[in-house]
Amino acid sequence: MSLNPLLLTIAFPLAGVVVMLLLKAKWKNAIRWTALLTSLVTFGLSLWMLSQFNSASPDLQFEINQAWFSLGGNPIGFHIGVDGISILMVLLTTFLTPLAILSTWKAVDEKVKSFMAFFLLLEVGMLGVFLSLDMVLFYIFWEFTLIPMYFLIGLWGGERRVYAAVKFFLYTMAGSVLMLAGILWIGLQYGSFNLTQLVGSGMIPAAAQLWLFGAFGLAFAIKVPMFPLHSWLPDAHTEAPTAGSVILAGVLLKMGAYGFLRFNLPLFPDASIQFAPWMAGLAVVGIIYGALVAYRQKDVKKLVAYSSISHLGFVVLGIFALNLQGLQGAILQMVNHGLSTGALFLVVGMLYERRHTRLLENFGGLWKVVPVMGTLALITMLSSVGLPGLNGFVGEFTILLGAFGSEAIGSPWFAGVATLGVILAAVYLFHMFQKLFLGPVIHEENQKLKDVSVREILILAPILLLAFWIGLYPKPFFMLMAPAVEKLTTIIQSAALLAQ
Amino acid sequence: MESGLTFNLVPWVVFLPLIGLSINLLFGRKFGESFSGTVASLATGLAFVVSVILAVALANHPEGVTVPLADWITIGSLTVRWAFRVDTLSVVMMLVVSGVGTLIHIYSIGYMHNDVRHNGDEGRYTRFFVFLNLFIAAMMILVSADNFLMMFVGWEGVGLCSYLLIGFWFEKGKNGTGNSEAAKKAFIANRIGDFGLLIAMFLIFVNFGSFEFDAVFSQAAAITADKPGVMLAITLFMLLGVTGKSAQLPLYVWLPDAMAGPTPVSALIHAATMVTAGVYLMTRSAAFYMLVPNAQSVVMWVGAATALFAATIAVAQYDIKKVLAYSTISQLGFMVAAVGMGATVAGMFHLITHAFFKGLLFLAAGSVIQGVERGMHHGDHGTDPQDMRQMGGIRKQMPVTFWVYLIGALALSGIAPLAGFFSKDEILAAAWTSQPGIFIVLALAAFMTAFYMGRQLVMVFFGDARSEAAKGATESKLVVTLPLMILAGLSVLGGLLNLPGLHTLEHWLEHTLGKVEPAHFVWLVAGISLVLALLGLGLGWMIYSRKNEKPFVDPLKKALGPLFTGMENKWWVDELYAAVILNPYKAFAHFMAEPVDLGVIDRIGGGLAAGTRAMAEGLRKLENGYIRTYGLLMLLGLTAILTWLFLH
Amino acid sequence: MTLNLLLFLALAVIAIASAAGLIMSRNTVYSALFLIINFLTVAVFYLVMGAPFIALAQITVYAGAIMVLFLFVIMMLGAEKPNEIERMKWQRPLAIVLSGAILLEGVYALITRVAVNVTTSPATEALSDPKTLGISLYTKYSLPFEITSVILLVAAIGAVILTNKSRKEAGK
Amino acid sequence: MIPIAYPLSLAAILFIIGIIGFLLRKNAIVIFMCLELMFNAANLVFITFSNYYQLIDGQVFVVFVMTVAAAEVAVGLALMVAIFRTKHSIDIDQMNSLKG
Repeated sequence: MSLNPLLLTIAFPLAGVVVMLLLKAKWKNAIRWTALLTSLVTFGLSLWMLSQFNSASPDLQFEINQAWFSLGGNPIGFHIGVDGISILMVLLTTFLTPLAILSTWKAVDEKVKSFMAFFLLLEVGMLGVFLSLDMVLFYIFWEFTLIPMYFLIGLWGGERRVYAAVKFFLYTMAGSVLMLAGILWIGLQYGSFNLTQLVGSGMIPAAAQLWLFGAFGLAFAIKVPMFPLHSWLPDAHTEAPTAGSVILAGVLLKMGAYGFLRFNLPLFPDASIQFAPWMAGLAVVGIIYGALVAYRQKDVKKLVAYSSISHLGFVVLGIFALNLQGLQGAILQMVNHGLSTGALFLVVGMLYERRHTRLLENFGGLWKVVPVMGTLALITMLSSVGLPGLNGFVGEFTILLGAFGSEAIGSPWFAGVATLGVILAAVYLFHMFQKLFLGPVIHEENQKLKDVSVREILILAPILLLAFWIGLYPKPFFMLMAPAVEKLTTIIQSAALLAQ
Repeated sequence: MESGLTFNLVPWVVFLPLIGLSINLLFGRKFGESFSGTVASLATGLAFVVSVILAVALANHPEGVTVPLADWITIGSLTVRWAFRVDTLSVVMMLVVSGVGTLIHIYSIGYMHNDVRHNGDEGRYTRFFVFLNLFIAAMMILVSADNFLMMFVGWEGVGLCSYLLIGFWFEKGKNGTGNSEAAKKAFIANRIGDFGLLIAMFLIFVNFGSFEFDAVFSQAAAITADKPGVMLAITLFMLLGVTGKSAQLPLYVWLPDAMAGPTPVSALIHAATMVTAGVYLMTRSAAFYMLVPNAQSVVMWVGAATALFAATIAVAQYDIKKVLAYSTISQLGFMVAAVGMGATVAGMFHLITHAFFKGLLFLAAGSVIQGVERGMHHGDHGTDPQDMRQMGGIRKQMPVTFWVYLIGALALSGIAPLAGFFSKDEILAAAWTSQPGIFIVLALAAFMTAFYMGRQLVMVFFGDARSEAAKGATESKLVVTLPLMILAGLSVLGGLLNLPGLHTLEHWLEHTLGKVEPAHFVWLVAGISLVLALLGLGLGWMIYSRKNEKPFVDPLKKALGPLFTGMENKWWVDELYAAVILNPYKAFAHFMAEPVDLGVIDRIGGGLAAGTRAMAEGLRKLENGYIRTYGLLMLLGLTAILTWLFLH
Repeated sequence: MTLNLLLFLALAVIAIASAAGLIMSRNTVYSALFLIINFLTVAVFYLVMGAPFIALAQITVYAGAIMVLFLFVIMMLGAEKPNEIERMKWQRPLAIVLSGAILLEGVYALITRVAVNVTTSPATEALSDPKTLGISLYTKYSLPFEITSVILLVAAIGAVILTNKSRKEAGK
Repeated sequence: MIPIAYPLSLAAILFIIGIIGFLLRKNAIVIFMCLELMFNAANLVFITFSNYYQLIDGQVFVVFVMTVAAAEVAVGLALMVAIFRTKHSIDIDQMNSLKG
C-alpha cells in the first residue's frame, strides 16, 4: 500500500505538536522553528497531494474509510477523501498557516509553546473539516476547531479577549448543536452517516430536507457568517491576535461556506432550490449591510471584519446561484477572501506591532514614512476591493454573473443590488487606506516607524503573488474545481427535474 | 512583411510599458531621475512605434484581426480570453494614447524634476513614472481589448492610475487631505459608473452569451427585435459608465478636483486619454446605440447639457487648471453628443484633436505654473501659482509658452484652420442637419468656450503682472517646451485628418464602424461657428483687457451679479451632492453601525445571554446553601413522585 | 397471638415515643439516649421477626459503638445548644405538610396494597441461623461485601485525616 | 403473628419522624441522629420483608446498610469536629457557604 497523501497531510501537524511537547517552554526560537517547519512540510505534503490529484475526475480521491464505531447499527468511520472543491480549501489552509505562524515571530512572546501547539492543532482541525466524508467525523472536527481558536483568542487576544472568545464559542456552538441533531437524524433515519452513500441517493424526502437544510444551514450561516448572525465576528476578529485573525478570516469562515457546498447542496437539493432566493436575499443584505457598517468603524480590525461579512455575502450569493459560474466563482472567492483579507489582517497586525493601536485616527500619511508597506497595503486593499487584474475581481465578477442569470434565484435584482456592494467596497476600503496611509503625518509617533522587514515581505509576498496569479490567470483554479462543481450542479439539476 | 506576424506585435503595446515600470520599480531609485524618465519615455515611445507599425500593417489589411494571448476565465459557457483586437478604431486610440503619452512622458522628465523639489520629496520622482507607465499599460488594455471584460480591466486600471496620480502628493491639498480626498472622490465616482458598466455586461452576457465584440455586435439586431427593453437597459447602464469615466452629468464632479494631480497627469489622463475612454466605449458599441433611438437621444442630451453646463462654470474660475478642467468636461460633452447623434466619426475626430490641443493647453499651463513658481521668492507661501488673478503679462517672460498656449486656445475656440475648428464643426454640422435643439445648445457652449479661453489668455498673458511671482516668472527648459511645440504643430495640422471632402479618418474608421455617412460640410454652420468663436474671443478680450484694480475683481461679477456667483461656485453641485448623497450616506451608515448593529443585532445574542443569566439568577436563589432547604426540596420531589405514582 | 400483638404495640409506642423524644429534646445528650432506646426496641422487632444476628448487631454496633461515638463527640464539642429560632419561614409548615402527605400516602398504600391477614411468620431455623447469612455474604454478595470493607477503610482513614489538626495547620 | 402492615406502618412513622427532625432541627448532631433513625426505619422494612418472603437477602442488605451507616457516622462526625474547630458552632444553618 502506498502512502496516502491525505493521511500524511492531516497527521503531520500532530507530529509537530508531539515534537514541540518535548521542547522546553523557554526555548522559544526552537519552538517557533519547529512550528514553522512543520507547517511548511504540511504545505509541501499538500502540494504533493495536488501533484497526485487527478483534476479531470469529479470523484473523491485518496479515500480512506476505516471503521471506527457504530451508532444505531450504522457504522461511523474515519472516512476522508478529497475532491476538486476541498482540495482548494486544503491548500488554502496549509498555505496560510505557515504565513500566520511567521507573522507571530515577534508578536507572540508569551507562552509560545502553547500558542504554537494550539495553532498546529487548529490546522489539524481545519484540514479534518475539509477532508471528512463521514458526517459524525465532520462534526467532531468542526467542533474541534473551536477549542484551539477559543484559547488563541482568549489567551493571546486584546483587552476584551475573554468576552470575544466566549461569544465566538457560544455562537458557533449554538448553531452546530442543531447540526448534530440533523446528522443523527439522517444517520438513524436513513441508515448511513457516510456522505458518499447519501449524496445523490435521493433517500431524503423533500419534506424532511426543508428542516434539515435549516438545521445544517444555521450552523453554516453562523460560521460564514451571514446577516444577521454575524455579531460574533467583529469581536472575535478584533480581539484575536493577528495570526488568529488571519486564520479566522482566511480559513475558519470558509468552513461555513464549504459546509453549504458539501452538505446542504448535495444532500438537500430540493430544499436548496426552494431556499435559494431567501439565502441570496440574506446574502445581498449582508453585502450591503457589511459594507455600510464597515465604513463607520473607527477600529481598523473591525472595519476589515465587517468587510468580511460583505465579502462572504458574495460567496453565499454565488453558492445559491446554483449554477456553474456562481458556484465556481464562490469557491474561487473563498480562496480570494482568504488571501486578501488574510493579507489585510497581516498589514493591520504589522501596524499594530509598531504602534500598539488600531484606531484609524492614530494613523495617517504613513505611505510617506513606510513606502514599501504602503505599496503592499495598497495592493492588498485593491485585491480586496476587487480591482480587475487582481484576484478579487475574478471571483466577484463570476459570482455576480452567475447570480444575475441564475434560475434558482429567479431575479436579476439580487445580483443588481449586490453589484452596488462593489461601489460600497471602494467607499470603505479607500476610506481606510486614506486614513492609514494618505494625508499628512499628524502624529509625532508615526514619524519614525520602521518599514517592513524582510520577514514581513516574506509573509506578504506569496499572498500578493497568488493574488496576481488568480487575477490574471485563474484558469488552473477553475480547471481544478470544474469537474466536482459540474457533478454538484448535475445533482441539483436532476433534483429540479424530478420536482417538476 | 507578413501582416499576420506584424499584428502579433500588438500585446507589446501593453508589455512595453509594463516592462518599463518593472525596470523602474526595481532599479529606478538606484540610477536616478534621468534613468527613470528615459526608461519610462522609451517604453511609451516604443509602444508608439509598435502602434505605428500596426497602423501601417492595417493600411494593407484594414479588416483587422484578433490576437489571442491566453485564456482568462473559463467556466461552463463563459469563456473570456486575454485577446487583443487590432482594427482601425483601436489602432487610432493606440496612436493617440502612446503618441500624446510619449510627449507627456518627455515633458514630465523636466516638469517632475521641478515638481518633486517644489513639493519636497525627491524620492517620488521614480514613482511618478511607474504610475505613468502603469497608466499607459492599462489604457492600452482598454483600447486594444477584444471583449468587454478585458476592456473593463483597462477601464478600472486607468481609474486606479488616476486615483494614484491625483493623490500623488497625498499629504498636500486643503487641510493636508485635500488631494487624497480628491483621489478618493475620483475613484468612487468612477466606481459608480463602473457599476453601470458591470450591470450592462451582465445583461450582455445573459442575453448574448458572450463578451466578445464580434459575437455580441453581430447579434445586436436580432436581440433588439426580440427584447427592446433589454437593449435600452444595456445602453443606458453603459451610459452610466460613460458619465463616470468621461465626466458627464451627473458624475462629472470628480474631474475638477482631479486637478490636484501633477499637471502632466491632468494633461495625459484627465484631458487627452482616460476621460475619452467613455467616448471610445460608445463608439465601439455604436452598433448598440444605433438600434435604440431612445438611448441615443438620452446620450446626446446628456452630452449637450454637459457641454453647456461645464462651459458656464469654466467662465468664472480663477484657477488656471480648473478652467481647463471644466473646458475638458464641456468638450467631452461635445464628443458624447456627437456619438449620441450617430456621428461617431465626428466624435472620434474631436477626441483626437482634443487630445492634441487640450494636452497642449494643460502642459503649457503647467509650464506657466512652474514659471510662476520659479518667480516666487523663497519662502513665499502667499502666492498660489495656479491662480490667474495673480498672473498677468507672462507673455513677455515666457514667449514660447505663450505662443503654444495661444495656438491651443485658438484651436479649442474653433478658429479656422486649426484642428478644433474642423472637428467641432463636424459635430455642429451633424447637429444642424438632424437635431436643431442640440445645435443651439452646442453652439452656445462653443461661444462660451471661446469666451473663457479669451478671458484666460488675457488674464494670464496680457496686461501687467499682478504679483511679484508673475513678474519674476521665467521660461521653461527645452525638455518641457519641445513637447509643447510638437503638440502645437499637431493642434495646427490635426484638422487634416478629416478634412471636409477628403474624410480620411472616416474612410479609415469605416472598416470598423461601418459606413457612416459623413456630415456634409455646411458653409453656413462653419460660418456661424467661426463667427461665434471670434465673437467669444473678442468679447473676452474686450472685457478683460481693461485696466483692473488690485486685488483683481472679475468685471463680469458686476455685470452678471448672482448669475456669476452661481458660476463661480460651480452651481453648488458639490454642496448639493454632499447634502443629498454624501451626508445621508454617512448618516445612514452610522445608523446601521451603531443603533442597528450594536443596538439591535448585537443585542440578539446578548439578549439571549441576558435571558439565560436572568433565569440562572432566579434558580440561583434556590441554591441558598442551607442543607435543610435542600432536604425540603428533596422531600417535595419525593412527594411529587409518589403522588404521581399513586395517581397512575 | 395477642401476646405478640400486645408486645408489638407496646414496643411500637416506646419506639415512636423515643423517636419523638429524639427530635424534641433540647439537650443533645438526651436525644442520643432516646435514640439508643429506639434502637433497642427495634432490635426486639428484629428478634421477633427471626433475625437474631441483626438484632444483636443492632445492639452492639449501633446502640453500642455508634451511639457511644455520638455521645463522645457531643461531650467533646461541649453539647452545644444552637439557637433553634427558625429563620426560614416556609420551612416548618412546609416540612410538616409534606411529611403528613408522605405519611398519608404510605398509609394509603398499606391499606390498599397490603391485606390485613398477611402476617409475619414465626422464626425459622433457616432464616435465623447466622450461618445462612454468612454463606450468603461470602458467596452471592461477596463483591458488595468486599466493597463495603473498602468503604469502611476509606471512612476510617478519612476520619483520621479530617480531624488531624497538625496537618491542617501545616497546610496553612 | 402480627400483620406485616404493623411493622411497616411503624417504619413509616419512624421515617417521617426522622424527616421532620432532619428538616426542623438546626443542631447538626441531632440531624445526624435523625438520619440514623431513618436508616433504622428502612432496616425495619428490610427485615419485615425478609421475614415475609423468607429470604436471607433482606438481612444481608441490613448488614450493608449498617456498615455504610457506620462509615458515614465516622466521616460525618469527623467533619463535624473539623467544622466545629473553624466555626465554633454546629448550627447547620451556618454551614451555608456553598451556594449559588
